[in-house]
Amino acid sequence: MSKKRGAKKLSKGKMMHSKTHAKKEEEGPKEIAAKIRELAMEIVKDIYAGRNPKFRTKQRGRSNVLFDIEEGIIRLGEKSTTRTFLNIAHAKRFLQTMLVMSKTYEYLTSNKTASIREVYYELKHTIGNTKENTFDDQRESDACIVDLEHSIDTIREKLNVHANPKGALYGDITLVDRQHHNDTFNCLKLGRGGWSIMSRMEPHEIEIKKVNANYVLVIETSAMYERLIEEDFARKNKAILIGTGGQAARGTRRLIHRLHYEHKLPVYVFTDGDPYGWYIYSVIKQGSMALAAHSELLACPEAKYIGMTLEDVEEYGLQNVTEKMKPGDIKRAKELLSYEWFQNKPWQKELKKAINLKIRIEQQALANKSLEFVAKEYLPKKIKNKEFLP
Amino acid sequence: MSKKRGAKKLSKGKMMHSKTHAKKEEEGPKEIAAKIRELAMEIVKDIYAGRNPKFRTKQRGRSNVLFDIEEGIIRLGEKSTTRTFLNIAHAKRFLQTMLVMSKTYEYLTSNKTASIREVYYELKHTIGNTKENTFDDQRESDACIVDLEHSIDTIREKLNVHANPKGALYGDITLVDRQHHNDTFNCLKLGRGGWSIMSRMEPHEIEIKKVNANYVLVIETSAMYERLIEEDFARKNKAILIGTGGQAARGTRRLIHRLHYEHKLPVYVFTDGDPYGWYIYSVIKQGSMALAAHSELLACPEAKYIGMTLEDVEEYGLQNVTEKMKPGDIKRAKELLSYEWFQNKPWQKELKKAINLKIRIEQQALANKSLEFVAKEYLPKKIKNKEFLP
Amino acid sequence: MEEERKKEIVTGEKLAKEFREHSVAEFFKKNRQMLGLYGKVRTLTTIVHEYVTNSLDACEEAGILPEIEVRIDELGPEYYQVTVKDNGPGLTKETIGKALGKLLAGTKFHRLIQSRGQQGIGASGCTMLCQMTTGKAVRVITGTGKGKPFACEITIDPKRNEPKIENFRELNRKFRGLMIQARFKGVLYRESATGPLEYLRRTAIANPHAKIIFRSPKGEKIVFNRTSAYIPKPPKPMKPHPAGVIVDDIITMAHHTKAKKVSSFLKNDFQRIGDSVLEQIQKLVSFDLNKDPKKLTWKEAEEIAKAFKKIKFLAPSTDGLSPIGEERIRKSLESIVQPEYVVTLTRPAKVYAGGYPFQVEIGIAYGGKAGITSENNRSQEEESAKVEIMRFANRAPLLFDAGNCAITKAVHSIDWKRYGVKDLENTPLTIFVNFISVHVPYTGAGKQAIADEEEIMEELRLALMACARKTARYISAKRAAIEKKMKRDMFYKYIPEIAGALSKITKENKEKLEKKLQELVVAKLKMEKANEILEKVQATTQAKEKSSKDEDLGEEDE
Amino acid sequence: MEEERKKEIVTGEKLAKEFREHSVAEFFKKNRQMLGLYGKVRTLTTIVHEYVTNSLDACEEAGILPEIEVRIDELGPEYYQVTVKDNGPGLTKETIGKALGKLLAGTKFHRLIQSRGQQGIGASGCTMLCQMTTGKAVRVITGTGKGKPFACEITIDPKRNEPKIENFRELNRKFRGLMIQARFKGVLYRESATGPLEYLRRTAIANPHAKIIFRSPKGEKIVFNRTSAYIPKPPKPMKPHPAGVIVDDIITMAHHTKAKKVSSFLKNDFQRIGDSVLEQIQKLVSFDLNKDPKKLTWKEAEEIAKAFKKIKFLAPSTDGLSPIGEERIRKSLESIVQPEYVVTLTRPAKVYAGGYPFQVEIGIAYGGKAGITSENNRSQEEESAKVEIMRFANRAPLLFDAGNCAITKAVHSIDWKRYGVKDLENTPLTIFVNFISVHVPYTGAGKQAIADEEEIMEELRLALMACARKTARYISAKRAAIEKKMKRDMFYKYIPEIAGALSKITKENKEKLEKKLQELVVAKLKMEKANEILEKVQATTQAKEKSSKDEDLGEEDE
Repeated sequence: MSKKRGAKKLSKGKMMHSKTHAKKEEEGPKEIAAKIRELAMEIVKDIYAGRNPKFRTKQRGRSNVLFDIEEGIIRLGEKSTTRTFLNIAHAKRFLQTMLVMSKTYEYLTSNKTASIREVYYELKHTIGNTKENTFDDQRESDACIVDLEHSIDTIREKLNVHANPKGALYGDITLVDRQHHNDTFNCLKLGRGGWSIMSRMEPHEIEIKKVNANYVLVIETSAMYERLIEEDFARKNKAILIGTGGQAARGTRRLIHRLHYEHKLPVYVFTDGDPYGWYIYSVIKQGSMALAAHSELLACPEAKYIGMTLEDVEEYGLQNVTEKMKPGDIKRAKELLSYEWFQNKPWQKELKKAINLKIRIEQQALANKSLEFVAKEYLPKKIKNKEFLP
Repeated sequence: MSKKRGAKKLSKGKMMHSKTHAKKEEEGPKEIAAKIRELAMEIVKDIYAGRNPKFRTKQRGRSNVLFDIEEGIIRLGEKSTTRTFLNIAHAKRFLQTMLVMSKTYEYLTSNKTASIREVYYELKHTIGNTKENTFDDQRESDACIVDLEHSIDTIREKLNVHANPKGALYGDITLVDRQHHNDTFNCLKLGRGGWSIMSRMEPHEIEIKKVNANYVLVIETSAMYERLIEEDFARKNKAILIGTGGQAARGTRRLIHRLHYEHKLPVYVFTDGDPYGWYIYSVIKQGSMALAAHSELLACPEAKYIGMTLEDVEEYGLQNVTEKMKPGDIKRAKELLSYEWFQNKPWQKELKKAINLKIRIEQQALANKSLEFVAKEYLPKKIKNKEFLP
Repeated sequence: MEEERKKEIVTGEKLAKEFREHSVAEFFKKNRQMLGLYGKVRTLTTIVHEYVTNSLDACEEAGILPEIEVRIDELGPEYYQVTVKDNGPGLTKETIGKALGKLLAGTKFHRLIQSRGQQGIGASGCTMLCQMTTGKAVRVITGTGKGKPFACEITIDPKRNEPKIENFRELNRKFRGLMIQARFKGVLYRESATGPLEYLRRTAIANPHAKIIFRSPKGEKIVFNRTSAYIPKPPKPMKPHPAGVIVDDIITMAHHTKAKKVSSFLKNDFQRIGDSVLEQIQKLVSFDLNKDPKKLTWKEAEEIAKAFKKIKFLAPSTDGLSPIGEERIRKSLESIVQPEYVVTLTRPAKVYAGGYPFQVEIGIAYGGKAGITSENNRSQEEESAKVEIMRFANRAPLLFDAGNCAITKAVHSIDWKRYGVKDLENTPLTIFVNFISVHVPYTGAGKQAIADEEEIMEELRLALMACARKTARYISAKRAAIEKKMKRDMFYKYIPEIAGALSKITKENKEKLEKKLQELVVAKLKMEKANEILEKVQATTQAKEKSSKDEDLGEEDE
Repeated sequence: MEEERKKEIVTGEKLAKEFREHSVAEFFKKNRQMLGLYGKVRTLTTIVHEYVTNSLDACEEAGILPEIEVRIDELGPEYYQVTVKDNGPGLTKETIGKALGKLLAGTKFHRLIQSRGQQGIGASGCTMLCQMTTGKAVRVITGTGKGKPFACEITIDPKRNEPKIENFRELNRKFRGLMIQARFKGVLYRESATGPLEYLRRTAIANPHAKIIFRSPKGEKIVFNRTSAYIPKPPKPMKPHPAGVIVDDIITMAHHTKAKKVSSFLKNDFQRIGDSVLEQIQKLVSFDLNKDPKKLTWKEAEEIAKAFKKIKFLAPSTDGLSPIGEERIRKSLESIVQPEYVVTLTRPAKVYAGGYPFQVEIGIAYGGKAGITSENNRSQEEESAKVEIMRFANRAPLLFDAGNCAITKAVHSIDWKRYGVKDLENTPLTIFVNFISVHVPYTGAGKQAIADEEEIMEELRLALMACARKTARYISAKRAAIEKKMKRDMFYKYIPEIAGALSKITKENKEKLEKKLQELVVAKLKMEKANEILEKVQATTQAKEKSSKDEDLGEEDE
């Protein structure tokens, strides 16, 4: 997507972030159930009127993804697509979406939640007198869930459906699980393990009761997350630590988003200095193309990148603990170079440097200086001097 | 390895479990550091005496792994191997092991810990005036860590070295992190997320202060772990829930082991009904071949298998939510069939059934009955009636 | 290090005494592989080929509807007797020896004429093989229809390349035709894709006017009946076409012509040269065309050849070519291959490099028993039908050296996917290709592969593509019909599920919703009926492509 | 559907009139590809081949050290003149026509004798190609050393396969030898792996007694000097060996023998048959060996053939075979290929199916300029040297049809890894194989590939493996020497790190530890010196294998 084209699209399809954001955040199970019922009624009306029954959802190809320069997030455009029953290519998908609609309606009205894998298994069965299954692969039901999210303009967590949890939280933050005995706990008091982040982090479920911190530090690798706890980094620096364990799961992204917007905490992202790490950062900050529709609830456009950078390699003499980039890494880095949200001087410089030197640097490489170096010097110095990439 | 051969080997190489176990558990950083120094002194003596310097470690091939029928765990046999400096094939490895020895000695004497990746980065550098690195790949330093574990007969956690953390804990259990502000927390009070299990779960670090439960339920998938918390299973059944998120990490296995031995809690393992799930169970119960040397501290031979089984498929009519086994699955199942620790009637029956029907069944497939079925009927009934596989 | 040795100079004079000529028979006896007579299975097939093509050629020239009986008997391990009997014109006392007992003697070699055999070495080569491997003579009975038929035994004297006829006796019964019986050792009968049975099956397909009866060593009798009573025109000898003739040809012909002037030589001895062409030639050469052709120099002949290159001639006469014909190929394929659908094509004649006209005939048979597995003894699973490429040169099957052959190369050079054939190798197709020419450019004396001359390749490709287009239309129409039925079934099948789901949410009556949805499907399919089936299929395919394109981004975190 | 047509029955009598014999020259004129005369580059190489092999054969028979000049001039686009001059015995007036103007005439075809040429069609085929493509005659100058040399021009009358000699004139100078000059169109000179230069290079390697001078169309002069003054023994005609002779051969020989009894026929006309063998044969056959051989029946000959199969004969006489010799192959490869290491082997003679003795010679050149890239015009990067397989039949290079050839197949059938060659294709090896026999079993008249008869394959493999073993020893000794140096460097390199680590733990003095460790290394390597290098390398390899086997279980949870 070229810069020009994206900008042009935006002027048409733009939505006011603050307003829609607030409305979307507010919607609870009842509102969502009502929306599903409304959609089902329209389909029934089509059938009674002898029209080919249909529902609308959004196109999800690259051509319908745009970068909202003003808000700094990736959005799904307004291009929509219609799925009808009387179309050989759509009929099965139509059937499957009806089943998913009916099932999520049931969850919402009976206050149950399910993982997307459970949705698949709940709905899988043989159709009538045939040998055909309603679903043969979880990817099919996943796709229907996405259709439904777009049709009624919400996120799956609000359909009481969620993906697998991943990620851990540590720091002086008190959470209340409003759906679970009102459990109240402080995440600084959990030893060195920390709290295991849930797959759904919606406000009506998990309340962020109190935060005593200056910023949120998001860490790519679990080992670095542990290292920083080990060094008592959170206490000494009044930081909230979030370990993503690779690409951040939806629940973790939702938590970062909420910490930033509800508690005005700056978010610093600390990843390996390689295309995968930069991509993790970009997803946390701007959202992803695949979930472009939900960036408003998941992205955190004001997040900053703290490291690793290739400047670190020079500054701290880490040359002999860099790794060679594989051809695939270089290809990926070149792709990132052309992304709209990396169109700024510091990132262009960083990416080009990586492509020229063909090297990458991992977080753990800092151990080459000493184990405590990262906690005692590297991070504090960077945060103090505001040495960030945008 | 045939049953006969294993049994024969054992009579020679057997160690008393309880004694060595207790001794091993007791050893702290000081004892381990002393052992390393002892080993280094022997090598220095060799050098001064003009002998080819050497150290002994254990052979780790399949031929040196045996199943201890009496204790019900996999063990490493007594076959050892000697690594010397003046051998073209060993010299580099010898050098690397010296570096790892020196580094872990430093950790132990200065009370630091590190992940195995950090060890790699701490030690990686260019040798003298050459272009050769001390290590080119983390696998090289990992192998040296294993050599050292065997040379001084301990586990890496006691060398203050650990792998990545994985796994979550939920239930009425109070832990104290003795190395970290003596944080004390109860894992039933952490909302639906639970506590994120650490990579090192040694007694001198994490104390299990109090447990109020009837048994430990180990769960393969994170989604099922969440489902059971969602249904408040732990409270209603006085259970400790441990989600392994696939193959159990060393820290998680160490915790299961300790809950069983320190608090006499029965351990029930709940995995997908497929070769990968059965293998996860087998590693928790008997230990793994790769870590055969550490089974005494990691395995839990009295663990029982609760599900999924192919009997469940029949009993609950789950036929149309089974999946076909791939050729690789079938091959793996056939391998399991020949393992010594599956040489009992119920497991032979189960494995043969799977191989004949060529099907597998996932935990989430129980959602096909209803979402709460697993928590309200399936597990309570099985535990009440003691419907386990050995 | 070098040894010393007494040298005895052998003079040129001494060597002269050693010089000796040897016969072509000796040559081929030492080099039987050049005649295709190698490999145990291949040798037996080649023997059958030599005899059967001779019979077909003879019948054709004589205007007789051929009936040929081939019998193979197993006499011992790797020891067989081959008997071929035809109802052709027969041979006379004078010719029988040359036909079967002398190499490089025949009726065809010196003429530009379409025939299956060509070089006059096939049948005599079999005689040689017979005597080389068994010491036996070839036994013959023949009659021309006039006078008494006779029997005799023939061998070759390889040193002289001359026939030896023994046991000659006249017979007191009526017989017109030729029966040859010969024995061979070191050969093997197999019912494989390169065995005699497959050879005869293909011969029958390309010669629908021939009745062929085969008795296998197993005692089975297989009859390929004729599907046409039309006897192909006897091919006529042709004059060479000027396009592509080389200097040497012109010189050779000029020295043998009966014409007195170069101008009349050109007009009489070449095709497509009339007065206006002659005028053009005269303008392009430096000498007078009234010259005596016997005195034509190389340089002058070179000028003529150059002139030929510059002038645009009419396409060569096809008088010498005898195609099978589209309708007859169709009938033959329908009868013998039994496919679901057949398309055939006979292209107009073209010329390749040597000034030789040629013509290409194609038949594509699809479905039914087409492809390999139909007639052959392999497993009958529908799914495993494979493409079968049947190559013919002047109606004679080519079973070997497929990889080297222009026909195979042309078939594989075509982008079959464009014609609805996704995986050529595994499609129930029989592709029949008959290449006919007055001079087939074989790649070797084994006569099993056609050289991939540029003009031949182009012609083959054009013909194949024309047939493939028609086949593609049939295949997609068939697919469309199947899909229509599938569509209705599918829509109906899904209705209860959809009605159930909607009813759960909206509390509307499930049965009512089902009934309404069924009405919708019926209305939809009626409307479609009005449109062309083919269009629908294409639209569906496009819709599928589009919708799948829409969703090509996966979610990265699940 | 069938058209009706008036039938004109052509009778057998009528066909008889059409029967015509044609000459072998006409046959090959139409089928020049059978002589290898096709492909623009290949044709030119084949021409050089035909003339040069004739020259070498003639010199050898006459006991002359050959000096051969080959000159190729470019006369126009795809138009070249080839001139070959030798110092051989020359030809006489009587023989010159048959040698160059009549196919299937020659000194060699009828004898069992090792020679490069064989079938008497090569040089005459070139004459035919010359006149076909240019209309020109072949020009010749020759002298036998006695009397006056003469010049003439030769063409072939293809209809009669007879030479036409023109412009005959005697010359008033001294000349012994033969000079042939001929022109060809439609050919192309390339300095590729199949071009004339590479052909001559290989000829020089296999004929170390020959001096070969080549003048290329570019005007370059390349001289391959002789590395041996030893003139190979003139090959003698051989009697056939009984092993593998077929019935037909016995019958043919019996009818042409001068012997009066079968017993004396067997003793005189075959090798290795003496009185005791005759006695054994008599016991195995049902007739009296005193019989007149002219009256021998097929059945009786069959009995003799069967008897031959049962009797164990001495290996065939190698009198007719003239190997190059191990020492001469070595010198030749060293001079022309310039490798680092050469091993050569001449195996004893063996027999293959037809009772023909044959012999295999191998040379393996390793390193240096061996392999492709050394002499050829490719890039000189050391890393990219590729294996070069040089095939020869009776010392004549075989450049084409490598894939079909027994030599190539044998080379690729060997598990080179066992001989320390990890990737044969990319190793700087030149593999020289000379196959010599009184009758080379070519797969075609192009004479470019040797048939893979079982006995030949086995012999080739044995010879190759024997040479490969020696080469392997050289390669591993070389590797061992390199490794020894590497070892010392490596040990020294690691010492400071090890000393540092141990010092940190034990607080011992680092410098002292380093010094002690260095002493250890020196002592260790001194001890090793005493042992055989090769043993060490093997031990190391085993140790490596063992240690890696030890650790093949990964950890499953990291």
